[in-house]
Amino acid sequence: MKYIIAIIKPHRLDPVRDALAQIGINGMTVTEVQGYGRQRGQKEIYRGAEYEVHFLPKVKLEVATDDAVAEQAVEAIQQTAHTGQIGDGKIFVLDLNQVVRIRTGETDAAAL
Amino acid sequence: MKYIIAIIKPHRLDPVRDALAQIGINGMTVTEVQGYGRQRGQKEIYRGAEYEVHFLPKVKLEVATDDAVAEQAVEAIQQTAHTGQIGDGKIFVLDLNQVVRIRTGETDAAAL
Amino acid sequence: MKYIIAIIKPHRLDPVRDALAQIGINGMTVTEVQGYGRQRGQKEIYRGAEYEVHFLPKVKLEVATDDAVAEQAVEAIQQTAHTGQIGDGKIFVLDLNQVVRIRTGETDAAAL
Amino acid sequence: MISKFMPKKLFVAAAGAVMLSVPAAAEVSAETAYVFNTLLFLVGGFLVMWMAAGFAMLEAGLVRSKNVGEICLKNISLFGVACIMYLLMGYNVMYNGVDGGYIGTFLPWSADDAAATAAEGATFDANYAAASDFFFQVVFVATAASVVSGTVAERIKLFPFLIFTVVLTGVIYPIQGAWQWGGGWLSEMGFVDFAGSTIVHSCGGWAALIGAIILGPRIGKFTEDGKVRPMPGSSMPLATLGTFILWVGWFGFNGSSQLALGSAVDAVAISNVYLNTNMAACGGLIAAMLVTKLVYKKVDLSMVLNGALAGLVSITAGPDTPTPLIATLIGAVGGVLVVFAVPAIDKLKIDDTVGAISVHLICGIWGTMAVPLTNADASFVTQLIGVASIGAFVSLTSAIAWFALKATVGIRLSAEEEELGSDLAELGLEAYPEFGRGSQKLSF
Amino acid sequence: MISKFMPKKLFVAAAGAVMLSVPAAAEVSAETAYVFNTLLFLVGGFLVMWMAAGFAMLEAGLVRSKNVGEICLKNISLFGVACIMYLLMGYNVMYNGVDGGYIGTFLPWSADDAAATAAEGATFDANYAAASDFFFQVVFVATAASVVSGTVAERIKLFPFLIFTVVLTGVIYPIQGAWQWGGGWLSEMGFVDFAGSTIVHSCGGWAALIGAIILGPRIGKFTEDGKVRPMPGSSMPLATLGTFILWVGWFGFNGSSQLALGSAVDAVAISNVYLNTNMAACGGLIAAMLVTKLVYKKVDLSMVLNGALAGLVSITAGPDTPTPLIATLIGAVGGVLVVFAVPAIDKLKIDDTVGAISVHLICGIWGTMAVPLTNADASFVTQLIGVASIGAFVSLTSAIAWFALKATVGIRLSAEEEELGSDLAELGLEAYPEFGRGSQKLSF
Amino acid sequence: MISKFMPKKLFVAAAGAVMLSVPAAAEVSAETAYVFNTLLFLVGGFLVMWMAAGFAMLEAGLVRSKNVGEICLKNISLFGVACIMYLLMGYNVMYNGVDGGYIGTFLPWSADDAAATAAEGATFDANYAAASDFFFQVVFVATAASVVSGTVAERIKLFPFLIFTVVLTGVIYPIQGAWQWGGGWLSEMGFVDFAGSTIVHSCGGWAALIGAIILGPRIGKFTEDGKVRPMPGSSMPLATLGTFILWVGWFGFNGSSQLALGSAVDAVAISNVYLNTNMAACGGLIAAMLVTKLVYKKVDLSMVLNGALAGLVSITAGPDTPTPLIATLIGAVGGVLVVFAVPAIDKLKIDDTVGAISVHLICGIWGTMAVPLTNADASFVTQLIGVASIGAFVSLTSAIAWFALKATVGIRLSAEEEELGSDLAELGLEAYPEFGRGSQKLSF
Ligand SMILES: Nc1ncnc2c1ncn2[C@@H]1O[C@H](COP(=O)(O)OP(=O)(O)O)[C@@H](O)[C@H]1O
Ligand SMILES: Nc1ncnc2c1ncn2[C@@H]1O[C@H](COP(=O)(O)OP(=O)(O)O)[C@@H](O)[C@H]1O
Ligand SMILES: Nc1ncnc2c1ncn2[C@@H]1O[C@H](COP(=O)(O)OP(=O)(O)O)[C@@H](O)[C@H]1O
Repeated sequence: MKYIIAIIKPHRLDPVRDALAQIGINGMTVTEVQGYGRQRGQKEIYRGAEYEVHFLPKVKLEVATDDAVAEQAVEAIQQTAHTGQIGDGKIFVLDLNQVVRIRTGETDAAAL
Repeated sequence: MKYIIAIIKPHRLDPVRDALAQIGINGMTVTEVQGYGRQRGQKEIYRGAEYEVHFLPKVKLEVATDDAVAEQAVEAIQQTAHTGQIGDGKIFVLDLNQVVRIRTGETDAAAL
Repeated sequence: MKYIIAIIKPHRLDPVRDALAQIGINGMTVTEVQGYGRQRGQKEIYRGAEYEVHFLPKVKLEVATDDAVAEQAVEAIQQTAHTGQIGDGKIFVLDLNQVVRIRTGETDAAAL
Repeated sequence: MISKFMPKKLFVAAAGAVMLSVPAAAEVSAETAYVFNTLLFLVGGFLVMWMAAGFAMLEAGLVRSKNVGEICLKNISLFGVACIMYLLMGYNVMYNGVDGGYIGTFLPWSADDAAATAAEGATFDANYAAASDFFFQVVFVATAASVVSGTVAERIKLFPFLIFTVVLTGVIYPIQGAWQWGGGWLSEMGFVDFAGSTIVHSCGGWAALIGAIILGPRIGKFTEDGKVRPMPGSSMPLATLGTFILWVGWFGFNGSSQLALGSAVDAVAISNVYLNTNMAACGGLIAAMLVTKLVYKKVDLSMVLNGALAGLVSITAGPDTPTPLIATLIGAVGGVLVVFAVPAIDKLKIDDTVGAISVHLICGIWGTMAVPLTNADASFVTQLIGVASIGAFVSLTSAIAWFALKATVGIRLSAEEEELGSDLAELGLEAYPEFGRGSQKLSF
Repeated sequence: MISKFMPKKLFVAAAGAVMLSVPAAAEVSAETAYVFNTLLFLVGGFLVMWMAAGFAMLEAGLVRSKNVGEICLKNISLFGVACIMYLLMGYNVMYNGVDGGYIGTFLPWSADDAAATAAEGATFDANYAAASDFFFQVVFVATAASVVSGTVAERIKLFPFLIFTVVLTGVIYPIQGAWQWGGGWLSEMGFVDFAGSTIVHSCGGWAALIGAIILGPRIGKFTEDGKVRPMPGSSMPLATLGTFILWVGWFGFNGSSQLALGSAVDAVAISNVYLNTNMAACGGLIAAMLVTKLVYKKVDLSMVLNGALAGLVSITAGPDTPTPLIATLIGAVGGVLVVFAVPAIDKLKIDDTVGAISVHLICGIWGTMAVPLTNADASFVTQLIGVASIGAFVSLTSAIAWFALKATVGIRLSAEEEELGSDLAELGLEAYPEFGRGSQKLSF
Repeated sequence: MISKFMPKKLFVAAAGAVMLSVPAAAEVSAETAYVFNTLLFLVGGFLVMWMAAGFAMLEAGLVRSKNVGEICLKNISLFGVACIMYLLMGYNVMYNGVDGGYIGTFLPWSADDAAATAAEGATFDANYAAASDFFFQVVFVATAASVVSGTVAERIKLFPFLIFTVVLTGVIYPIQGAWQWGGGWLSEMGFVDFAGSTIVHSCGGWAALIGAIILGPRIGKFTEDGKVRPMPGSSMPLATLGTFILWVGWFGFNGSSQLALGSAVDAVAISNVYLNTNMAACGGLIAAMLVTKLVYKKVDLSMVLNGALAGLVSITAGPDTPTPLIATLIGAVGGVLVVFAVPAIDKLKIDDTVGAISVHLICGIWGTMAVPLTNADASFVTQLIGVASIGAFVSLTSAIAWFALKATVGIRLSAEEEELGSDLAELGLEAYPEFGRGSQKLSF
């Protein structure tokens, strides 16, 4: 199984969720994060002193999938989160050994 | 070593921490996250318009363990976080290559 | 490739970011987390009742790197986040299968 | 001797007896009345000035956190603009030489207190210090402008909004105000608007309505399939605080609109106004609470707050004539109106961020039309003429102003700026830099 | 001519000289006194009304964020309910025909100002406009009800709470109020309670105490091993703001309870009341600060805020007789009391969310018993009788009301709803939708 | 009969006519004037007391969230300390037997109202109730102390700060106050400071400046390469609310500094003061808005708020003499000054957390020096002597006090405590426990 971690722009979250639903993925976990990369931060000003906020608000998506769907999922995220502008984010895919559904104790594929 | 990621209901955090302590795990990292799954979100209402909040507050637990304890840890989490109601969450287990304790520079088992 | 997860003290974030930049790593994702470990929480008091806040504010850094740089990166983080005091945090290194840059669709090394 | 441990009620009766035994002149002297009247304006003035804080907090609570700083800025700066414009011309356009007509003179205001402060032979016919009157009047202007800021929040550009405020407070508001309070044609016709349901609240409401239409809704407010997507306000306690501030300020707004405190008759009238104002707010909020519970099963706090304000706006045209129970009912009707007006305006795809159109325009009209119910001196027809003529005038002139701004400097933030939030776009700062910005995106 | 650049003190003396040289009547005319008295009630009234905002902010700051919206709603709606009930019956139950007895008449209030507003031969024996008195009295009722809302917060259901408020403000408060301020048996006996340490604050406090006992503590407040688990309030600045608002409002609460401003004697008395009220608050907060520092090594802000309020409640029964230094000490004792009362009440496993029982009940009793220390007209025995009889009456009737509600509609949220928070459960919204809900769960 | 539907302006004229026809004594009676004057102090007093809440909210909004609880605590406790110290000695040091000299007597204050409350032959030369004067004066002291708390926020220890407050309010403020308002040497020389641009605001400002220098900047405020690292305030709406509260309170601050309301002349003067105070605030904020937009391309809300306050401080020395337009300009100059003073003070590596030095000290000086522009009784030289002598005195005595504290108990939090935040370090609690603490660390 795969553990997909995607860093995306916050306003792309809804479309990505829809895109994943269309390929049958109905579970995910989302975290607010701060991203640092090529995209430069916002210039802010406070009481006459300018400063740069280095980190930009991003959303981190974590989705566990079967190996079979993983590729599709990555593609779906890449295409839907894509705006073409700098700072669109990244997708990371890791191997996943085991999954347990807490409610039922089911494991692996059955737990997804 | 294993890297265990568990998504649980917020109010189960304290019991889970206790359960892990009992099997000798005394370190963990916790993040507030938003979960999306079978459990439906809360219906909210604002100024005459109803809407569904799709994401529900969950807590993400990250625990790095020795291979030896990992199974026990997963079981402890599953049993303590379990309420039997939809939305109880999931446990994901990944392989972990290396651990470093920043304070001492110790690595792997010694760093846990 | 490697996926490095580091839990550090919040005020070490800036130096660590600089240190990583010096070895050519210019992307990372940061999350506010709550840590639990040997470092004891803060005693707080409210309306005549004392209590311990078990979790302490930490910052989680996630950095994806080439295998080649990974070791250097871990070392840079360990040395810069280090204060010598309890609660300095930990570094975890996981294997990373795949990376995609959402903006361009580039993958793996090219996407970092 | 007055003993303090006597019960309240009895003690007062006793004190009354003491008073009567004093062989004093029964009347209020002319100079004393002058002081009382001036005091009434000053106390009323600081209370109404305080309403500016109420609007700021209400609106800060009802917008999303990425726009909170800008709405604070708008509310405090519009107050500044309104005061300056009213000084430069507004007051005299409204009060100077209207004489049954349509408009006064475009001149800066200045005080003339010579008669009352003459070293010898001072007379007190002016009844109050000139500046106290100006101070009281000027805070009303700002109220009208505050109404607009709430409706067009989260998408309008700062300086175009302030330019509109210049026009509204320097020209539009004073002209229609002249028709009634300046002694113009409407007042001659017998129109009744005690403290400004129409002249202040509806006036602001019309300008807001036209602004909202020309500006268009916030991005994402209405989905493609025609549904309304709520954008919950960032802080309910601030919205509640704002409502309470407005409520307190309203005692000045309505109470001091009696314009005199120099006699028992005036004191009685003002007391009735205070009580009715209070009861109408109570009626409005309780009605809104019960109706939202019935209709939506849950009680929407933001609506209840609007309900209290609806009650206040509703009673403002005639807080002097009803009994307290009738005042409660007039307020309650306002509270019900607002609960239905908010979704109705949403249906029309008009995006009113804080519900100001429902509260100030709809209830302003209702309040004005309700005056004849308890005031024999008022007639439905005249009230209707007043509402309609002011509505037409303000809508027309506002539309011209909004369109002129749109065609020249532009009135709307770019989509990108709106997405980012007006705080970062126009102020370069965040209202709550440490409280997890961005989280609002997770609500959907 | 009065020159403004003279120093304050001297200038006043000079102005005094000018005044004296005027051959005017020295006394205050009857009608002028009537206006002054009415004004005193109106200013006092809007100040006390403002206290409703203070309670709302204090309680909003001291509950957890998942219950902030509901506590705002409760505070604004209880004000509405209190005003309406007092109009419908409360006022007349309290003041109409008590005559040394126990209860007035169950009739709606209406104004009678005929004597003062008669076109000819007006007399001013009534001393003030009827509605100004009603307005001032009605805001006190709401205060008593506000006390309850804080104690039972975070677990009570909205509508049952409001029904209790109906009973409290329509029946319970007015009846015990009649005993003293209505000229009933307690006042005949010589009980002294200037502005309501017992009649307003303890009354609310008893109702809150009984409510807290019947309702039970919040889930998780007391752990199985008997420890107290603190549930820190969500916003210290809002709690601070609420305290300041209450402090300001208290000048109206106590000051205008002099009930007359129509003479120099009254003006002096009110001034003393203002100063003593202020000093007692200072004493309470400084004492609470020092004691918490000594006992806990740290200064607990929430306790200091309670200390200021404790000082205010403590002086309320007799703000007219002490010197300012004694007033400071009376307040200081209140501040100390509250620091020890809060954990003591916790030990009894009574869950008082905002500390209202400690502040309003305990210090209300202390303040009432402290009156004889500086007021020769008061006796300890009579004060004790007043405290005890009102305590017994309010406790009993509250218990009946709470139990009746519990047995019928139920008063408590389900465990699940309480866990979720009353905002989502009853209002269907969040008070701070963008500020990371759920985080409170991480505090333990 | 007075018909309510007449237009405001005309109606008043009509009422005036009615009034004149009454054959009443034209003058204000001595006792009526006594009541008016007392009332002026009481209303002014509660308004200025309310400013304490304004400072608390402003400062709570402008510090980072980890220090919000402590700044709330400081603001409420310094008020307590100030009132107690002024009672114990401050008032008499300032007003008792100064007689053209430098200092009064170190004695507790007590009221003497015997003449006005005598059962027989009462006289009203005192002009107002003693406690009303004390109450009004005492709230000024607290204002001076509040200025200090904002500047030294986020790094000073709580109790050393309060000890400094003891010295400031018990000794430093009263002595320099005695020079002018107590009838000391400065007043004899003809110095003019109507409501305290120098005596209150600059006094606080100097104490703050010296404190900031001795204390040093917050950790991280100035980077090694000499750049300023901004530390944005945690809540813009609270800062805005605080500004509005201060604005409202300022009507009491300046208006009631007329010290008498017992005649039409006074009523006119107070009205002018109200209006000028309001216009100066408007001028200050609009000027600050325009200048920040020009200089920085964006409008810095925190600067605009400072601009409004700058306007208010600037007009405080002479709100009685300018026309409203000139008052607007005086305020506007203050608003411009503050925009440039804030970064200039940063450049000097003096860390003024909320900008209080720029607002209160710089504009206090400007306002004092601007008096001769509109007041023929004032001279630039005397004004300069006043500013300089008070500056020297307050700076010197403050320096002694700060150094003594530094040498004994220490005034600064340890680096670790500062990093952790003063809330956890000194209060043991968090101001916003549920809103994601720690996030501020991500801003850089
Ligand atoms: N090496 C990395 N490891 C982890 N996260 C990264 C890395 N590089 C970039 N990111 C995340 O991806 C986001 C977008 O990256 P950025 O370089 O700004 O734009 P782009 O991906 O379009 O080139 C960053 O804000 C950061 O959150
Ligand atoms: N495929 C997934 N990947 C990552 N997180 C998931 C996934 N599926 C579910 N989750 C997380 O688990 C939580 C609970 O899942 P849900 O389907 O609601 O209930 P249950 O696990 O009881 O069937 C979700 O809120 C989400 O945070
Ligand atoms: N087994 C673990 N798994 C995940 N995170 C851990 C683990 N142990 C420690 N941590 C994280 O590292 C932080 C520091 O650990 P702690 O034991 O307090 O200090 P130290 O690393 O200096 O011994 C913790 O607050 C927690 O966030």
